[in-house]
Order: sequence, then structure tokens, then C-alpha cells
Amino acid sequence: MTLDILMAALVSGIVNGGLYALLGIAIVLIFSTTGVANFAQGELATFGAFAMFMIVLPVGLSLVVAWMSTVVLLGILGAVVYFIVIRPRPEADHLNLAVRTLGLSGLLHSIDVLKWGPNEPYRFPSLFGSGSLSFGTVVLSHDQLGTLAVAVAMAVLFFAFFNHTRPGLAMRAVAMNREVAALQGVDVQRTNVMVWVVATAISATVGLLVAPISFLDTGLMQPYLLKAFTAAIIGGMYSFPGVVAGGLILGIAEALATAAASIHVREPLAFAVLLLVLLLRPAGLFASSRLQRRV
Amino acid sequence: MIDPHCSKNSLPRLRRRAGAGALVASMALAWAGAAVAEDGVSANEIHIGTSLAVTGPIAVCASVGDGASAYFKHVNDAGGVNGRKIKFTVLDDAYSTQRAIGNVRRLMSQDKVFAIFSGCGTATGAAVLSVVEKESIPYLFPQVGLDALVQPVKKNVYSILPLYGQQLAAAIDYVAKSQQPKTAAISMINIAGNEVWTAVIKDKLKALNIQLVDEQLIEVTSPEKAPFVTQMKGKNPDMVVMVDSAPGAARYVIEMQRQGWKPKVITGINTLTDESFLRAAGNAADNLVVAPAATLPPTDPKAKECVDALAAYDKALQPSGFTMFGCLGAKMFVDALRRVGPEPTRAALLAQLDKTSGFDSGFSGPISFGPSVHQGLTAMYPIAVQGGQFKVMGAPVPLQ
Amino acid sequence: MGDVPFGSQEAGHTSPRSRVLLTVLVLVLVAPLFATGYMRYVATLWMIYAIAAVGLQIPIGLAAIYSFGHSAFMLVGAYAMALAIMLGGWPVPIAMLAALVLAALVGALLALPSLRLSGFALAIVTMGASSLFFQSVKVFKLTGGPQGLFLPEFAFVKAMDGRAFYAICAGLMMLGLMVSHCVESGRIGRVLRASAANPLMAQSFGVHLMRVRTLAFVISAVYGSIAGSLLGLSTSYIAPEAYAPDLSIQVFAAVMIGGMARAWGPVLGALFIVLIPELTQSVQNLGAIVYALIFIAVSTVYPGGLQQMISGLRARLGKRVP
Amino acid sequence: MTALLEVSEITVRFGGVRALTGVNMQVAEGSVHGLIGPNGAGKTTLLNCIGRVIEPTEGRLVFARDDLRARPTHDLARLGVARTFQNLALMDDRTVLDNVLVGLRRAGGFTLHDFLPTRRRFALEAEDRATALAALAQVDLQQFAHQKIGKLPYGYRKSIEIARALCTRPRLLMLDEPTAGLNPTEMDQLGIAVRRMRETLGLTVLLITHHIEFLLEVADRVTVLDLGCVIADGAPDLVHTDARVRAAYLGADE
Repeated sequence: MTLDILMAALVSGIVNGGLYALLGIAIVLIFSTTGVANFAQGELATFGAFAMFMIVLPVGLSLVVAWMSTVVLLGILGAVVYFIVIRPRPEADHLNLAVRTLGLSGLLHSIDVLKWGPNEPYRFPSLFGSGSLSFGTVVLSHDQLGTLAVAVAMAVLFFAFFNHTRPGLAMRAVAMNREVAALQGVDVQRTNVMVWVVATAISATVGLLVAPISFLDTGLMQPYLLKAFTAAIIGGMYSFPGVVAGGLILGIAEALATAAASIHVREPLAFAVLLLVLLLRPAGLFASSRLQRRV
Repeated sequence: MIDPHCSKNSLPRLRRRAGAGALVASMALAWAGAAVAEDGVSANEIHIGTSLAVTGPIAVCASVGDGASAYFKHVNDAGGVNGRKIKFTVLDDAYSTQRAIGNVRRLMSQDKVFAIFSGCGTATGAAVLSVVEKESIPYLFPQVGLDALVQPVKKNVYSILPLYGQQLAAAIDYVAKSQQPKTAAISMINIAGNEVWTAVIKDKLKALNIQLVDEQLIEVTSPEKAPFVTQMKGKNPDMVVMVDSAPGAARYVIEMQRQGWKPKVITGINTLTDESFLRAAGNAADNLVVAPAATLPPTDPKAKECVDALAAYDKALQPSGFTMFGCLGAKMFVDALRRVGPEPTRAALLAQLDKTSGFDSGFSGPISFGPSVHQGLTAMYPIAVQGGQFKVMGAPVPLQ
Repeated sequence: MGDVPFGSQEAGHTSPRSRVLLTVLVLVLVAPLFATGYMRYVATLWMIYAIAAVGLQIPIGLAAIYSFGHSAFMLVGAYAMALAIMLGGWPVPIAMLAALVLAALVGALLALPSLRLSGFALAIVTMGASSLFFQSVKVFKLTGGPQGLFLPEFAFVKAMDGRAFYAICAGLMMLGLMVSHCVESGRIGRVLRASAANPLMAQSFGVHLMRVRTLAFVISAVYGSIAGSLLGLSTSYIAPEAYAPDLSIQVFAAVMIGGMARAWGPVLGALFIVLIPELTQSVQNLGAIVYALIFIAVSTVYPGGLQQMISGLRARLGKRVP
Repeated sequence: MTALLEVSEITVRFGGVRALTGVNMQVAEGSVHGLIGPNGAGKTTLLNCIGRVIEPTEGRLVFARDDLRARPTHDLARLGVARTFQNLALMDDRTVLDNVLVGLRRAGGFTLHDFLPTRRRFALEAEDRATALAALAQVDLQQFAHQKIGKLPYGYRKSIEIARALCTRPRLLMLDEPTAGLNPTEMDQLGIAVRRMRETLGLTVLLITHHIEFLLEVADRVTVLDLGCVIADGAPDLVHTDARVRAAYLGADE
């Protein structure tokens, strides 16, 4: 294995890991505040990419504007999903809520398939152009660099929002303890809506980032969803630094294993990483003892 | 039940209440009935059907069904075959083998179709094969790259599509002559048959004195091609032999473009000559891909018959290699049925198919069957990608 | 007492109400004998999925162990049986038993992470394990690689236009339902429920956590293996894709849609996931959307699943009719 | 009287915090032994050590000449140690009877009778049920056997935990704050029940309580903890006589 193959693998691992992490952030956000393991997170992202390509772009907006408006639109969709699918029957347990999102995932997927063809690949416009930069023998495409930049920016934006704004504070309070938050005057309902808006907007971003690298097709996010969940679990399901670390570890490990051995060791390796982390730290990498509750 | 055909069975069902004796009686009745008139044939209709992945992971190739439906409508509008219209029922299996088997059982036992016509996808194709193999019902012309369909020959199973091994051997021969590659690499998808195809490619390369420098096996579920391309770039072969689905191959080609490297030529199987490959790969495949096609591309003037039929059937459908293939199968079927004459039976249909010699559809190579050969297409078009379009390089090249 | 759960009644000592239920069940089970071959095949699939779902209900419903690895057991059931038949020339029942033993071992193995993990972490780990099984059978020549295995034809599967095989599947389903009822109403159920509610409390009352969690996995593995074997026999072609991790999700959905509070909930759920796609396929492309919509509606309106819906309907009818 | 339970030099550290320091305690067979102390004194920690829920850092636990620290948690019920929980550990969605049945043990592992509706199974189940109802009768709650637990008042639920513990036929019964949240009448009834259990079942009882009157009424002996150390040990009335006990209580009195 030569150095440039290693470097290329590393870069693609970091980019993929960043995407796992970003989708994982959305998963952790929803899980820690509303207790829903959202299996529709991936299909929401795919739907977002289709929405931009098929509905928003043809309106005649510029790519950047279309990007922004898709993220906003998907945020609104997140609120709709919350009101229709998640809020009814609040006595339901989290297993039932997870099943509802399984149904939602199936629904979004079949809508995509009906409207835009099953696994029909579309070339998706990239925000970053098709060029590449060379650093010695290492070639980094604009796509990779741009994707990474947007993922990092999105994550930083989210952390700033989560840690330094009033709605973010409310989310943290609800995540810590819903009852106590309600007693302290946090509007839990409104916070939940906000959580779904933010998380869905984040996953739309992931969809828009993945689509140009891969192709836009109805199976766009399927490989990413399980990885994002794995990253979230490596991070402890409640921890944002944890999910980011989990995503990056997973992405880099996969890429290096692929480069060093073969792509066939990739899936087993992701599983082995998960198992290893969980056996050493059952509550996840970054879980404090307070958070060692049943997930 | 939702299915109108259920009503047919209401009479026997009443009898069965009388007990086991009546049950046996009614079953005997059903058998006796089968002997009188062939299943699926009525005075003004011939009913055939299939199970296709209309939804699910490989639903792309379900447009084979659209192409066939369109051609049947075209024939029906012109009066049908020997006075009978063709009714073609497509059931969705979402690429689940259990549902495919259920669908085929339904077609046979409830809808009582005359033949299982068309199909798509290796796993479901194998599943359907496992059912029909033991029956007398014809199973005709699926778009399935499964050698077991016709090797060994099964009396009621016919395939038009040349085996991928045959395609690869012919394609490599053709490309070797025109491009003179010195080195080659294999990019193979991990589906049933990959070992056989790899062996065929290796034999061919050896015979042509082309050095094999890289060999890759790619998981169906893995959309990411970057590491493969990086690896191949390091080996820098003149020619890449690519066996992959149309979107999978397109991804590979685009990744090559992204990494700024390409071989002299890429060849492979007929997935590279489907419109969905072209749509996805765009200019990345220009002057790079030369591959075999079962039919002419829909843009060719001679493909007009099928393209027009498709437009008349449903304007929203896009013509592609798959619709053309469906159309080809339908045309072959109609031709055999015409030859059978006014009293179609399954046995007569199979007998007529065996007599097919050099059938010329006008948009494919000649098709021939015989008692010991149930794989029909004997030649394929060499097709190259130029300027974002498929270009037919010449007359169909005979397969070995 | 308005609504006695299955769990607090003894099998055999039936109340009039559960006798009615039993009669309905027997009628429903006998009906497919008189249907078309196709409907009988669908009913056979229903029985097979019901066996799998009834088995999955034990770890999920009783022990709160989120096992998403059920497809691994079904895969072992199908493949091990097929190999025992094809390579060893074993008779089908013996081959099924051998597969079952192997699956039970696999179940014990998959139970290991459950001592340290719970909730969705365990779900993802078990799902990863089932994915490994799926990937492995595609690699090895012995298991037919990506093509899978073609079983020889068995007379009993096709005998009497599938009636015999349906009867076998229905019989095994009833047996499975009876055993699961005994498990959940007896001390295994008590122990599993206690370990789910509060592991420390359960241990203080003599529950060996590792042992009972392993037991829950092994029981579900036995059900999964039988279902997998039957599925293989019914299709006579064992495709790796048919035992992909998606299958775990499907069986899980059957358990949840049916509802876990009653033993027969998963049976209803299995009917749902088998029948609704068949019924909706007449609308072709829209079928998947209709299925998903019904799925969401049921799971949102009835968090306790279809059995909650039926219990609710019965309660309402009971009020109206004195 | 011999000591049924001997606690010697038990020390528990959580990280840098010492929860218990060199605790010694002897619980005599057939006695009712009180364990008291201000909040945070380490009473429940000690109970959890004996119940093998917390692993002590140092020290020995001997129960009926058996080294408890060599035993896993799930062996305790078999040895004859049963307990209730400070914060209730019940299954709220199940009936009272179902909850009490959790305490039942049968010798040997699971058999075929646990999987099939055999005659023997019905016999065993009926036997279990009778045992559980008898245990409920000890706390006078048999009439609620078929009610869901979630709907019952707190005091009843505490008693149901006692009934569940009784099902294990223990030699040592540990009650963690059985009096918390009880009204005076209920407390009287509990006192009667505890004494009756000692008389009729020959139980040894170790209980934590904050109610001095209750303690004086039922206990034979008392151990007082403060800040993880034993500060007094003796007859119950030492709570009035011992200066250190009074200081500890006055310092942190409610």
C-alpha cells in the first residue's frame, strides 16, 4: 500500500465519517429529547435530495438558493411528521415510536420510487464543481473538500445553537429530564417540534451532500443510516461529541481497512468496531455514569 | 378477496362443504377440466403473466414488462393473434423470492395463465425457475443472467438473452481487435455466476495474450466505487472488463472521471448498453465504453416499432434497453404463437419455439432455438458510447 | 375482570371467552384448506411468519431484549437444514432438528452481548450479527454463494396441492403458540418479565441474568429456525436475499403491529405483513404506499398493535350487547 | 444466641468517596435488628452490600457460616437472604399476585413442564399460587391479589414487596425503609406483621427506618450509622441514651 492510496483512503474515510456523524447528530438529537429511534432519518435525507432536484431546482432557483430552501422545506416537513406520526398517543413506548418511523421510512421510500423511479440514478449537481486540488500525489476533489467543509460548518452551527441559544437550552433541558424541564417552565411540546425541525433539516443537508458524491437514487441513504446509528451507539446515543467521534472512527476504520485489505472486510469491520467499543464501554465512548440508563 | 378471479372457484367451494369426498370429486373435476382446454386460453384471449420487481432494489429492470405490455397492446390493437387478444398480467414481487414464488403460484393456480412470460432479476428468476421447472408451463424470455435457466436445457424454459459468459467472450474478442489492449482488469459484481464469468474472461484474455493486472469483486450493496478506482488506477490497465448493474457501472465510470484516470476501453455485458447507464454516466462514458447489446438502442430508426408502441401504451415511460428487450421477447412470443395456429396449446407452443430458426425481429440479431438449444439470440450489436449517445458500430457480431 | 390477558390464564383451563377465540382461530386455520393453491401458499407464508413472530415476541415482549437478529436464526434454519439434506442425505425432520440445535447454539452466542448491552444498542449489534450471517453465506461455496441453494423436491410439500404442507405449518404454529403461552404464563415468563422490569431486583430473587437472557434468545432461535426451515421448504429455493437483515425488521414489525400484550398478537401481525402487500399489489406502484400508510396508521393509532384494536372493538361491542 | 449475619470491617469507596468505613455488625438469629442513622449515613449502602448489589472494597460478610462475598447476587435468595427495596422494585403493569410470584423459587432448572401444558405443570402452578396467596395473607393483602399494582396506594405496595420477599422462605429478611410514607395506623399494622413473621416463621429481620417509635416497638437491637461509620450498637433505647447518636440526629434532624 503506497502512501497516496493511504492518504486517499484517509480523506474519503474522513468525508464519509463526517457524513455518518452529521446524520448521527440528527439521530441523537431526536432520540435524546423525544425518545424516538428514528429509522426514517435516512429516507428523510433521500427525500430532501429528491425534493431539491425534482421540485425546487426546476423552479429556476440558483443552486445555493435551492439548497437553502430545501433545507428549510425539509425542516417544515419534520414538524409535520412530528405532529402526524409522533405526537398522537403520547402513552406509547419508544418501541412503538420506532415502529412508526419504520412505517414512515417505508412511505417516503415508496413515494420516491413511485415518483422518480426505483434505483434510477440521477446525476446531482454539486455546489463545489467537479475540479480537484493536488497536494503532492494526493488528489482531493472539490466535492470532498466542500462536503467536509459544509459538514463541519453544519456541526459547528448546531453545537453553537444547542449550547448558546434559548431553544438549544430548552432542548438540553428536555434531553436531560423531560419532567423537570416541564416543571421549570420549558414548553416541551414546542421544543419537540423544534427538535424535529432541526434534525430533519440536518438530515436534508446530509442528503444534499451525499447525492453529488454518490448518485441520487431511491437507495441513496440506505448504507448511511445503519452507519449513522452505529456511530450514535458508539457515542452512547445521548452524546454529541460521542456521535461525532463515533462517525469519524467508523469512517476512517472502514476506509483504511478497505485500502489495506479489501472492501469485503468493511462491513464486518464496522461491526467489530462497534462490538469492541461496546464491550469496553457498554454505555458508549462519551457516556457519563448519569447517562448509563437504558437506551 | 380483491381478485375477481376468485369468483371462478365459488362452485367447487360450495361442494367442499359436503366433506372430503366432495373435495376429491372437485379436484378430479379440476384436473378433468385442465385436459379439455389449455389453461389461459379462451375463445378471444390468451392470458400470460409474470412476477417482476416493480418496486424494490432492482425495479429498474421491471421496464422489461412495460416494453412487453406495450408491444402486446400494439398487437391487440391490430386484432390480436389468430383472433385472440393477449392479456399480460404483471405481479410485483419487490425482488423477494418468496413473493415471486407466491406470484407464480397464483398465476398458475388461480389466474391459470398459459405461460410465464418475461421476468427480471437473478434471485427472483432462480426462484421462479425452481417452481416452473417441475411444471409443464412455459417460462419464456426473462431478463435473467442465470446460466441455470438453459444449462442444462429444460423442456419448458426458453431464454433469448445470451449468457453473460458468451457476451463477455464476444465483447473481449471484438474490443481486442479494435483497440489492441496489452493489459486488462476485471471489475466483477458479486452475484450468482460471477465465478463462471471470471473464468470465461480469464480464458479469453489468456488466449488473446492480454495480461490480467487486477481483479475486483464488488458487493451489490456497496455503492461506493472510489477505493476500487484508486486501486485500479494504480494498476493502470488498458482495458477494463466490467460486469455490474447499469447504475453500478455508471458509478464506477464517474468515479474514474473524478479521479482523473481512465483506461483505453471498458467493455462488459449488456447492462452497459442500457439507457439508464447512459443517463447516469453522461459524458464520463464517452469514447470509453464498447459493449454488446441484445437490441438496437431506442434511438436507432429500426427500433421505431417498439418505441412507438411504448409511447402509445404510456407516454410517461422512457424507452430503454430494457423496454426494447421486453419488446423483443413479446415479438418472438407473438411470432411463435402465430405459427401455432388457431388452437394454441402449451405443447404446440414449445414445439413451434423449437422450430424457430433465424427469426429476424428487425432490431436484434437472429434468434434460433432447437430441442437442445434454448438460448436463442445468436448475435449481439457492438455498441459504443460517443457524444453521450449509443452508437451502433456495425452488424450484430455472432456469439461463439 | 373485564379483559383477562392470556398471560394470567392457564392453558387448558379456558374461559368461555377464550373458547370462542379458540374456535375462531381453528376456523381461520382450517379455511385455507378450501382456498385456491395461491391463497393457500399465502396462508402457509402467514403461518411461517407467525411462527417466527411468536418466537421473537419472547425476547422482545417478555424480556425487553431488542433482538434484531432473528433473520440469522431463520437463515441457519434454512441453510443448515438444506445442507443436511443435500450433503448428508438426512430425512427432512432430522435435518430440521439438526438445524434447530445449531440455531439454538447461535442463539446462545448472540445472547452474549445482551448481558452488557440493552435497548437499541443491542438491537443494532444483533442486526449487525445477522448481517454477518447474510454476508457469509454469500461468500462460501458450500452455501451456494450469492446464488443460494436449490432444494430437491419433496412430495409432502406439494402433496394435495399444498394442503399437507399447509397443515404441517399450521400445526407447528399452533404448537408454537401453545408453548409460547406456557412460557409466558409460567415461571419462565415471570422470570423474564422481572429481569426486564428491574435486573437488580430479579437477581436478588435468584434470577441468573445471563442464563435467562440466553434462554430467551435460545427459545426465539428455535422458533426462528423452524420458521426458516419451513420457509426454505415452501420455496424449495433458498436465496440469500430471502434471509437478509430486512427479514429481521419485517418479523419485528409483525410483532409490533400485532401487539405484544397477547400471545396471538404476533399471529395477527404476521397476517398483516404477509397479506397486506398481496392485497395491495393490485394497485401496482401505489401498493407500497398504501401498505406504508396502513402501517403508519395502525402503529400510530394503536400503539398496542392490532390486538389492542380488537380488544377495544370487543370491549365496545360487549358494552352494547348485554 | 448465635449471629446469623456477621458484617466485619466493611468498607465501600465510590471513587474517592468513602460510603462506609470499617463497619462491624452482628445480627442475631431470630432477632429484629434495626439499622438507623441520618440521611446519607450509608444504611442502604450496607444493605446493598449484604444483598450483593454493591461490591464492598474491603471486609467480610458471613451469613450462616457462608462467605457471602464469594456468592453472586442470584445465589442469595437460595441461601435465605431476601429483601425489599427503598424505592420499590415492582412491575406496575402486572397484578399483585404476578409480582409476589416473582419471589417463588423451585429447586432445579426449567423442565419440559415449563414449556408444555402438562398435568404436573398445573399442579405446580396451583401450588405456587397458593404459596403466594399465603405470603400475601401475612401482610393482609390477599384480597387485592388480582388487581394491577400500579393502582394501589404506596403503603400497600411496600407490603407487597414484603410478601414477595417472604415467598423465598428467607432466614434473613431485609427491609429498606418499610415505614416510609405510612400513616400511623399502617405503621402499627406493619409492626404487628413483622413480629408475627418472626414468631410464626422464625425469621430474622434487618430493617432500616427513620421512625424511632416504630424501632423501639419492634427491634431487639439497633446499630447506628453516621457518615459511613458505626457510632453505636446495642439495645434500642440507646437512641435516647447515647450522646453520639443524639448529636448525629440533632445535627441532621429533619
